[in-house]
Amino acid sequence: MARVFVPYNMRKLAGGKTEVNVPGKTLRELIENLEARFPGMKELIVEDDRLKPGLAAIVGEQPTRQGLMTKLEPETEVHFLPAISGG
Amino acid sequence: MVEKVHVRTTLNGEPTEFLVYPYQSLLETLREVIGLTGTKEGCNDGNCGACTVQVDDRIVDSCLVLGVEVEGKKVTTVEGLATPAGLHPLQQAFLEEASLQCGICTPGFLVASKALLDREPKADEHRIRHWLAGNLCRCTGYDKIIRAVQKVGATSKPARATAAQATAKRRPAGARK
Amino acid sequence: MHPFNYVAAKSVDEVTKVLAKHGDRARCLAGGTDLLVQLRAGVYELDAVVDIKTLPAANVLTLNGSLRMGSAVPCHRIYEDKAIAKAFPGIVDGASIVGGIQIQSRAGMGGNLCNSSPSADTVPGLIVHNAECVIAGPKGKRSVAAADFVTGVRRNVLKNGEFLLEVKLPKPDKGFGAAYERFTPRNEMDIAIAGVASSITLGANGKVKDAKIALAAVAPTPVQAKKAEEFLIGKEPTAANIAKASELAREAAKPISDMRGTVEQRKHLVGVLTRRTLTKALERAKEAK
Amino acid sequence: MVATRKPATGRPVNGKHNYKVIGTRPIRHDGLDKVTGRAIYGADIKLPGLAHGAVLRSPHAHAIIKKVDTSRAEKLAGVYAVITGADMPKADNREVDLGEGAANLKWASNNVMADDKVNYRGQPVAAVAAVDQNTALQALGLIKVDYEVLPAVRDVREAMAKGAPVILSGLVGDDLGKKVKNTNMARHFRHEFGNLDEGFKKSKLVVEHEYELATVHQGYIEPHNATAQWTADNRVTVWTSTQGAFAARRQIAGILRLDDSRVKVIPLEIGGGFGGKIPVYGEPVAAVLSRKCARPVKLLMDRKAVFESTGPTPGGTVKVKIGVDAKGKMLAADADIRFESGGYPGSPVGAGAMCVFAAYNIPNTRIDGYDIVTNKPKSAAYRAPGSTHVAFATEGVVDEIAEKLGMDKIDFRMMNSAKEGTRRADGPIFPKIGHEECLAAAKNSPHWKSKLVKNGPNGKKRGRGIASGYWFNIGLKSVVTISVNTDGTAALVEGSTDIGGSRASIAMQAAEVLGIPAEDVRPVVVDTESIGYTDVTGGSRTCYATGYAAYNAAQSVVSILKERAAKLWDIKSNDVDFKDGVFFNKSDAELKLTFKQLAKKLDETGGPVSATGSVDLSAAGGGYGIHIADVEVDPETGKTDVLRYTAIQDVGRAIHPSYVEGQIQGGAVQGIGWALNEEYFMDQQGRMSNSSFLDYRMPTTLDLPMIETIVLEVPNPIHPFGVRGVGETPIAPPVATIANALYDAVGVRFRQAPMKPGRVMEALAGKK
Repeated sequence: MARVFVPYNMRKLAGGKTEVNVPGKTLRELIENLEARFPGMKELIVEDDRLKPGLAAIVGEQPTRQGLMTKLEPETEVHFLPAISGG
Repeated sequence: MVEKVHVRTTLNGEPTEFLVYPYQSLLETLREVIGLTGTKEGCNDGNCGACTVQVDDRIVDSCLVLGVEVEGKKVTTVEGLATPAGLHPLQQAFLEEASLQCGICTPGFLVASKALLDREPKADEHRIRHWLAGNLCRCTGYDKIIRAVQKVGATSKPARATAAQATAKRRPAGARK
Repeated sequence: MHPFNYVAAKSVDEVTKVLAKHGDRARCLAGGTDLLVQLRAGVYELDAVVDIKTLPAANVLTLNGSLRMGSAVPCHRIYEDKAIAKAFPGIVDGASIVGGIQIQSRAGMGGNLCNSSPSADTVPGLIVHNAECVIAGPKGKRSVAAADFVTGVRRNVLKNGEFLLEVKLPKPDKGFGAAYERFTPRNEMDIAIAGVASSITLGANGKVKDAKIALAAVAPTPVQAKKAEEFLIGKEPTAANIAKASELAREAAKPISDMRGTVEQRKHLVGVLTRRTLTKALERAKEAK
Repeated sequence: MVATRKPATGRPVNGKHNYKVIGTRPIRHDGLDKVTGRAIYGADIKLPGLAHGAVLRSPHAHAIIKKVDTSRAEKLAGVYAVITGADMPKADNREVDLGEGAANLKWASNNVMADDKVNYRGQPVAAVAAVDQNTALQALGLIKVDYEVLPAVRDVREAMAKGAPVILSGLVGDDLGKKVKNTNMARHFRHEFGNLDEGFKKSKLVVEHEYELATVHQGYIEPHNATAQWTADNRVTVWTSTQGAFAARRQIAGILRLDDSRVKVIPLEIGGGFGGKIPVYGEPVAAVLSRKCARPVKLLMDRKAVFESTGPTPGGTVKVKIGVDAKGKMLAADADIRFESGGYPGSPVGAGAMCVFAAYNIPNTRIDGYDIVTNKPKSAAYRAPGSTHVAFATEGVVDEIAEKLGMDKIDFRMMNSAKEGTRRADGPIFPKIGHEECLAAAKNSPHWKSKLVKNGPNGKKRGRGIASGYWFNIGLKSVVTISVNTDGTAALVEGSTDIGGSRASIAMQAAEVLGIPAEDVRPVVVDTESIGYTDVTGGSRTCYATGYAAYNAAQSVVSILKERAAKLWDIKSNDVDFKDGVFFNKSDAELKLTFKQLAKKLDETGGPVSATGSVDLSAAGGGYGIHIADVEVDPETGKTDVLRYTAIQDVGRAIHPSYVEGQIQGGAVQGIGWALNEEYFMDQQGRMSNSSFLDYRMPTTLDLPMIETIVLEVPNPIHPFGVRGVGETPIAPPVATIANALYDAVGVRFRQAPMKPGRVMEALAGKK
C-alpha cells in the first residue's frame, strides 16, 4: 500500500480527498489502480506510457528517475508535482 | 569609397602592421584582423571594461578606440602580460585566489590591475575598487579579484622591474609617468 | 555603422577644410566615447571623422593663473595635474567622475561640451568658472561663453566648418571657490540624475560678491539658476541664505521623468546638491582668500 | 555501468573529514588559458569561409507581421543569404522534455524566429549572412517589414485585467485543471494542505502583504553567440557558449525537425550563464542561414539584444499571509504568486511555489501559482528561479511578525524552522536539511554579534537585516569516462560545460577516489559525440551529479586495477585492498603498489584501463542560506550603500572551498544588484528603455564591500562525499535581507524591488 497525495486539481475526481491509500508494487501498477478507483485520473498523469512532460513523481522524499518502473516500498508516499528546473 | 588604412603599431612589444577600415574599432581589429581573441567584447559601448587594453600608458575600452588611432602607439593586451620568464604576478595571483569563475572579464581586469600596480603598487582596497569600477564582473562579486590585486601589491617591491619591462628593450628611464 | 574616412589632422585649417567640405556628415574625434557609441547606434551617419588628438593646438594644457585646456585634452590629464587640481578643484570635481578610468583616459571637456548632452558632468563646472570657448572655423576664430555654448539636446553654437579648439578659464579672483556634485545610483560608471556646480566669490567684507549656480540633467541644456544667484549676491553666506538659494535653484529646474529619475526626485536633488556645492564652494572660497 | 552506486569508501563525516584532496584549493586546470587570453569562447571561433550574420528584431512589443520584403537586402554586395520565419522548418506544436523542464517546440521556434506574429520587442523577424559584420548590419537596414501594431500587455496586472488583448490565440489555459480559452493565463495551479481557515482563525496575529518585483536580467558579461554549419549530408555542427551542449542539441534538433543525432554541439568556453544560456537563440537561425548559403555562419548578439530578447527572470507579484499563535508558532500560511512568462508560457512559478514556505514548518498552507503571458522576452531561469521573489515576500512578513511579537529575529525563525521530517508546503517530506544549523551559525557569527552604530556621518541612517533563502538543487543525468595513463595520471572526459571551476571540483572527486593529486587528473569538456548524455550546467547540479559520475567511474577504475594487482601477485582480486592510493595484498602487507607503480604495469597486465560512470539522480540535497546585511541610507538622496555583508550557507561538502565561496559571493552580489538598482524600465509601448550596462545598473567594484562567507557542511546523505548543490541558493536571500536592513535603518517596509534611490526618497518624504 502506498500513500498517494492527490494534487489539488485532481481532488474533485477523487471525491475531494487529499490522500488515498492505493496498492501497487510499481508506479505503473499504482496509477492503474488509481484509474480503476477514480476514472479520468490516469489521463492527467500519464501520456504515451510515460509521465506527462512537465510532471514529476516524488516517491518517498525524492523525485523518481525510473518513471513508471519505480518500485514502491510499503507505506511509501507518492506525490505528483510540476517538474521544476534550475538556473 | 572607403579604403582600408595601413597602420603600423607596437603590439605586446612587437612591431605589428595591419590593414583596417577606418570605422573598425581597435577591439574588432585585435580580434578579427590581427586574430588575438584574448580581448573580449561585453557591450561594445564602453560600459563593461571587458575589452580593456593599454594604449601607451593608459587603459582604454578598445571598443571605443578606432583601429587606425594606434598608429605609432604601444598597445598591450592580455596576451602581452606573460613573458618567456613566466606569468605576470597578477595572472598567478588570479589563479591562486580563484579570482575568476567564467573568465570572460578576466583579461580586462588583468590589464587594468596591472596598469594600476605599475603606477601605485601600494594601492589600498578603496583605490583598487575605484580604479577597477570600469570593469564589470557578474560571477565573482569582485571580492577575490580585489584580494588578488591587494596580494600582488603587498608583495611587490616598490622599484621592481615588472616582467613586461624585463623583456621590452631597455626603455629610457622615466619613459612612463 | 556607415563607412567613413579618417583624417589625423595636423593643422587647424586641415580640420576646418574637412568639416566645411562634408557639413554635418563630418565631425571631430577626440576621446570618441560619445561619438563612436552614437555612430554605432545609428543616431547619425558620417562620411569623414577628423582626429584632433594629433592637432597640437587642441591639446594644450597650461596654467598661469588662468587655465587653457585644448578641446582634445582627456580628463585624466586635468585631475592628475597637481597644480590644476589645487587651482581649480571645482573643475576636477567633474573631470574625475566621467565614466570610469578607461573612459577618463580618452573623454575630455571638449567632447563633453560638443556632445551637448543635458547631463554632461563637466559643463556646469565650466559655466560657474566663467569659461570661454574658443571656436575655430573657416573664417578664423571666435569666442563664446561656456554658458551659451549648448543650445539644445545635442545641439550647440558650432556652425558649418567650425570646431571647438580650446576652453579658457579666467584666473579666479581672490575669495573664489567652486564645486560640482551629481547624484547617481551607482558610485561610478553612471550618468547624472541631477548635477549642480556652484561658485562663490567672497568680497573683502566677507559677503557674497558673485555667485553662479549651473544645473545639469534637469532641462534640455545646462541651465543657470539666475534667481538663486541674484538672491545670494550681497548677502552673508550663512547656512540659511544658502538654504534659501537652494530652494530658488529648485524652481529653475525644468526636469522630465525618464528611466533615470522622476520630476520630483530631480527637483528635490537640485535643492540638496545646490546646498552641498554652495557649502563646499564657500569652504574653498575661504581657503582662497 | 550501473546507474547509481552506494558509496563504498570515504563515508562523509559531519564537518571533520579525512579526505586528502577534497577541501583543498588546487589551481583549476583551465586557469592558465583563461588568464593568458588563450581560452576560446563562443565568439572567438574561426572557420574557413566563415560568414557573419546579423538578426533583424521587431521594434514593436506586440504586432502581426503582414509582409517581409528582403529583396533589396538580398541584392546588397557581400550578402550571402537572407531568411525569415518562412525559411524555418515547421516545428510541431508539442511539448518535449528538455531535461530542464518541458518546452513547446512551436513556441520555441517562434521565439528564435517569429513567423506571423511578434510577442515582444526584440523578437527576431529576419536574419542575414554576409561577408562581414558591417555588411550584414547594413543589409538589415534594407529589409522592409510591415507590421500591424497591437496594444502591448506590459505586466501581470495588465495581462489578467478584463478585456486585456490575448497574446497567444492558440493558448489553452489550465485553471486548476479546467481548460480556459482566450486568456493570457497559461496556468494556475494550487498546493493545499491542512485547514487554512482553521489555522488563521486560531492565529493571534496575522500579517499579509503584497510584494512586487521588476523584471531582472542575469547580466552575464558574454553576449550570446552561435556558429553553425549545415552540411550536404543533412547534418548540423554547432559551436556555441551554452550551459548544456545536450540540452542545446535537443532544442536545436527539435526546432530544425532533425533527429538529435544529426546535430553535433561543440561547447566552447562560456562567459557566464546563470540559467540564461540554457535556452537556444541564435543556433537554429545560424543553421538555417548556413543551409541557404552553404557556409558556416557566426551570429553574435549585441548587448541591447541580450537584454531585449533573451530570457530575463520574470517580474510579478507575490502576496503572503502568515498567522501565528501567541507564542509565535506559525499556524497557517497563504501565498499567491503571479509571474510574467513573457511572450510564451513557461515562467519559474512552479519553483517559486516550492520555495515560498520551504524554510518553515507550517501545518496549514495554501499556495496559488499563476504563469501569465505578457509582451516581454520569454522568461528563462535565473539562478534559483522564483526563489528570490518569494523570499522577498515571506522573509519580509516573517521579519514584521517577529518584531510585532517582540521576539528575536533568529529565535522566531528557529522556533518555526523546517527540519528533517517536516512536510513541505507542496507535499513531500524533507530529508536531512541544514536550515537550523545555518540559523545557529548566523546567531553566533561575528557580524550578527558586532555592534552597529545606527547614525552614520552627515545624517545618514544605518540598519541591519537578516533573511533566509532556499533552493532544492536538481540531480539528473551525467556521464564521465576516466582512462589511466601509464605515467600514473588519469584523463577525465566529461560533458558539463565549466562556468565556475567545475573542471577542478570534478577532477578532485575522481582524484580522491584514485588516491592521486588533483593535478594528475586532466579533465576535458567535450562535444555531444564524445561523451554520454549529460544535462545542463545549471540547477546547482554539476559538482553534485557530474562529480558523482566521476566518483562511479573512478570506483570502476579501482576495481579493474585491483584485478591487475591480483594478476601480478597471483591472488584473487578480492584479496587486494586499496586505500589512499595504495594497493595492498591483504594477506601479505609487504606486497603493495602505489597507483603510479601499478599504472606502469598496465601494458603487461592486460593493456589500457578505462571506465565510464553514469548517473541519473533524483535531486541534490536542498540548500539553505542565511544572509546578514548592514546598510547605510542617505535620507536626502535615498541612496543605499552596503557597509557589511555576510552569507552563511550549508553546502553539504565543500569540494573546492575557493569556488564554493565564489558561488556564494557571486550569488549574493547579483541579489544585492537586484535589491538596489536592477530593473527593466518599460515605456508605454512595452519597449525596454534601459537595455545597456549604463542604465541597467549592475553593481561595480565601488558599490560593494568584501562579501564574507560562512560555509557549513551538513553532509547530504545521497552523495558519496555529502555534496549538496551550492550555486543557486545564495541569490535567494539578498533582496529580502536588504529590505529588512532598510526597515531597520529608516523605519519603512519596502515591498517593491528594486529599492532604488528615487523609491527610498519618496517613501521617506511620505513618512515625514
